[in-house]
Amino acid sequence: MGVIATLIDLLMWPPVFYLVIFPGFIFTFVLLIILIWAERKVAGRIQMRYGPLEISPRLAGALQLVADLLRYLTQEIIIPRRADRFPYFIAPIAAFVLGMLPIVAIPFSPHYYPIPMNDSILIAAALTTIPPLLTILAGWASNNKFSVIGGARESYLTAAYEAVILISIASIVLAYSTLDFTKAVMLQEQITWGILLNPIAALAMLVGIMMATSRFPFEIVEAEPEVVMGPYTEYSGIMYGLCMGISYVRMFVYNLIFTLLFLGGWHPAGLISTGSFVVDSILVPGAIVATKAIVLSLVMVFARSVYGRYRIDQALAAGWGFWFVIALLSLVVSIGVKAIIGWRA
Amino acid sequence: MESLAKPIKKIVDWATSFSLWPVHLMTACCGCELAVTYAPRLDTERLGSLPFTHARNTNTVIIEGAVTKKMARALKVTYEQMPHPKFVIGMGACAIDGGLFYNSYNLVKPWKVVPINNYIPGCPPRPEALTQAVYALQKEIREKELASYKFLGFLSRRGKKEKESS
Amino acid sequence: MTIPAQAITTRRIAKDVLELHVGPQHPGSGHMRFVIRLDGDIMVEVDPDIGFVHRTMEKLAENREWLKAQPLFERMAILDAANVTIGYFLALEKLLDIEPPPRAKYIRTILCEISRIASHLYGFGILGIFLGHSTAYMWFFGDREVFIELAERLTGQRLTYSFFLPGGVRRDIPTGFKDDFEKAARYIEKRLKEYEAIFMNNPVIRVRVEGVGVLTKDMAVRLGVVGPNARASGVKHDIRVEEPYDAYPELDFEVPVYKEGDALARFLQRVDEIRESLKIIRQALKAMPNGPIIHERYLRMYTKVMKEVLETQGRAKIPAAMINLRPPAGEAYARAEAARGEYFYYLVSNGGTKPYRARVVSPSFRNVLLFKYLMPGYRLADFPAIYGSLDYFPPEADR
Amino acid sequence: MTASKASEVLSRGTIRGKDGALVINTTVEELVNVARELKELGYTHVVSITAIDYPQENKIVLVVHASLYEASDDRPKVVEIRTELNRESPVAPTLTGVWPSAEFQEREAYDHFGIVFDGHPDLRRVLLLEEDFKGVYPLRKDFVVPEEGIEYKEGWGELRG
Repeated sequence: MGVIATLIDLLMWPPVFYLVIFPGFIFTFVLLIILIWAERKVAGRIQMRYGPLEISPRLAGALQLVADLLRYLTQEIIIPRRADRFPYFIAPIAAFVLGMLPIVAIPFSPHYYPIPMNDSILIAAALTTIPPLLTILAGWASNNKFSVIGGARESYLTAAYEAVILISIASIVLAYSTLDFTKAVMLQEQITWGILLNPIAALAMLVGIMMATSRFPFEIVEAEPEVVMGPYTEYSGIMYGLCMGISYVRMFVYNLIFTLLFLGGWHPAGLISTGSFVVDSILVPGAIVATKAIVLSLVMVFARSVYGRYRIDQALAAGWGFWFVIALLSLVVSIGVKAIIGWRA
Repeated sequence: MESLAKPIKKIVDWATSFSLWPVHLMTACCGCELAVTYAPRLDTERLGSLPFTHARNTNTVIIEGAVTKKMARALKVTYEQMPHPKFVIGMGACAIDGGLFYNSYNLVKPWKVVPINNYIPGCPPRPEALTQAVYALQKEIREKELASYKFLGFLSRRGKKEKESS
Repeated sequence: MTIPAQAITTRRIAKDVLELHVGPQHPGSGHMRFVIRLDGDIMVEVDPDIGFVHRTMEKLAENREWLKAQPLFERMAILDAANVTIGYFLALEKLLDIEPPPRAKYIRTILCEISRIASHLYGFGILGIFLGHSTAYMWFFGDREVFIELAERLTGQRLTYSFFLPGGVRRDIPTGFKDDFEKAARYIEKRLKEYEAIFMNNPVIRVRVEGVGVLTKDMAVRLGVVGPNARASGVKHDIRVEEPYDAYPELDFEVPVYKEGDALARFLQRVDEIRESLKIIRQALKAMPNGPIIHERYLRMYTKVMKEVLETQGRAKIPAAMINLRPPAGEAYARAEAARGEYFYYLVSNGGTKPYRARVVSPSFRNVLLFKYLMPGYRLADFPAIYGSLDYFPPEADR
Repeated sequence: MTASKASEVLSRGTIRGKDGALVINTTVEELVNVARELKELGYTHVVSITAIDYPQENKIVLVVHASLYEASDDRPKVVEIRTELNRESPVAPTLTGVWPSAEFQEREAYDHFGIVFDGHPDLRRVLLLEEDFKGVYPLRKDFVVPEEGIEYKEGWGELRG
């Protein structure tokens, strides 16, 4: 009895609860399942068909991803003899976990965060740049030509989109003059949403996220007719399931950051007050932030039904030649905005 | 342990049966009808069957008709690359006994290359028939525990029986 | 628009190239294998390795009766079955020295054009999925079913019709077919506009196909390219015009020709061809004469029951003598324009019940050369775009 | 190429009544010359290169069909060049130098009849695998298609499970 109580206490201890349940591991996993299901369903609707259905007709096939996940879980894991075993095995797992890690720095309300820190934007932005390296590692360790090509593509793209994303984050941070998410959101509550303050930075970051998480039309690393599954070609069973999840997890995390920086975070939450601390400062803001990020993710996922995919050189040209310049331009906009806010504040 | 194994096995069979992803291996002309099977009119994706790219991350081979000697090697490699549990559907008369191309010197009977779970007659079979084959395979997996008898095999009665007999 | 250097001019291949084996189990290959040598991201050498679907049709045809070769040859490209087998019957009729009655000719033409439309839609779908546009794939395949259904009403089969007989066809036009076709035609005309919005004018698709895989007219002539691929490069070559068969000489249609020769032109050429095909079928349905659907030489052999079936149900039974056809000794060739290009049949008879030699050259087999000479110089990512735009069907090439 | 020489090539052949093809009978030595002259007449590409096996007469006839694009005049649309080859060791000069479109056609003729095309840049088997058909050329008449019959073993008809 004592052990269970201690365990529950441990789980309810805010940092652990935050990382394991909401919005950490379990919440993200459930979200992943819903997101991929929604992707297939929406694509089906546009493509004059149903999408997954028969598995649970009453729930419109919502259990489909559970079945796929369980199938992956119980499938054999094959490690090719020529593969470099340790990195091959560790890369997708580490990429999945590290892809989720920026959540430690992302607050869901002024009172709900795992670790209080002043430089949370910096840390979150820094942590998001780790998983691509592991993707490249996975491609290299697989010892498969398609994987190597996929890894090489990822390495080219990484440089392009990271520059765009980081500069657009830098420019909005410049406008807020703070590296703390909480303060940034509070500032947005006072003035207006970041997307209105600096729309150019928001646009550049959105495109950067699409590129980073290989959404269409930038699904180049895993372009099927060319490089099979890119870096993940040799993975099987649950290892492949993890690989497939990486981009979705990263998309959700990026969208959380975007929500906090540009979409006002938990902005209208201050209007609701029930008196209960848990509801007012955890549930409602948390739900608002998560909803914004999910809607954004759904929009990104929807692009699959409308676009084809670019060639790698076209994507790189767009990344460096156009969106990088736009991101730099957003710095100028931010300086202007800062001047205006500075006068007002 | 037996009581615990049963629900687990049931879940595994259920999950596998609703997640039969055929690998993209076109062996002959029935590939046209395979493409139609996953297109809007029949949409076999509603059965949870999604045609996917590579042998490593799929679990079903659909043999579309005739298998030539050249293709038989590719078929064998693809099947061996695939992780357990894996299933094979033989589509068309050619996959059964050569079909229209009986006596051809360049054809191999697919069942001499890989074990086949379900056969579909017809030349080419209508896409409805392929959908039905997927459906039949799902039922067979659930009823005969085709997916779970290897996984957790040591817990099950079937695994014990195999041990005793050997 | 810049045209990359083509590999048909000599090009030094670097020693340290990456050799990729694409296929036969690869989402970007059909039933074949490509050995691609990559220098960075540029393909320097492409070696198409075909024969994975070689079902030895020519040899098998030598061992079967004349009529039984039809289902065999049909399997070359079951998505375009009517156009594939019409050439065989044209050659056989030349050997037999008969000509089908006019009504049969019109029915043949109608079926061939329906088959052509369905086949083109199939090709578009494959191009769509190769460019990562799954919606295009689904839409094209969904709309292809309209024409499959139409052919099914006419012949009773989805794909493999086995519809022709020497000197005739097996079924008459069913009642209400004209209205069904009009409905289908209006639907596809409406849909072609929607495709333009989501696929052809989609900026992402546009940059992938525009200026990619440019086949110059010179090169097309040199390599002997046929079909829409040649016509998209400015070669006005269409057997329906040059050696008109069946009802084509009596119908008015145009052969769309594009000058650009890139993947986009090949795609747009086929779209125009669908429109022309609709025009042809409309005309044919209007101008179709009444009369028998089978040559009178065979009509004379009909028993009373067979005649009754023909008159009441419009189904032409196969008389016993037709199974044991004995064309006089000699050779004859015939050409026919299928969806992918020109089919060439060359039949040699020694007066027996089986062909002495049945030679067939399919358009895909002639277009194989394109992989070798068109692809080098482009990026690896252009490989599916070019492959998809060539509308290549491996079973057709391998026979 | 003068017009008189051009018509000389065409006049060597006879028009076949059945299909209107121009048939030119030639020899191995003459083959490339005939092809070159035809090409200069506008027959730009090869439609088919194949062979017919006559084991009784101990010969293989190489049959080349050439054609032209955008035919407008009354020239025959298809020219058939027939060349008799020795059946034991059929060797013919390659036509790839004249018609690049002959490349895969010649590979196929080599694959099916064992005709060696002298000077072909890349003469490999194209449809069949060398491992399976070493020294066997299946479209020759002495290759008899094996009659397989239907395989059946005891108990196959019963339902499993």
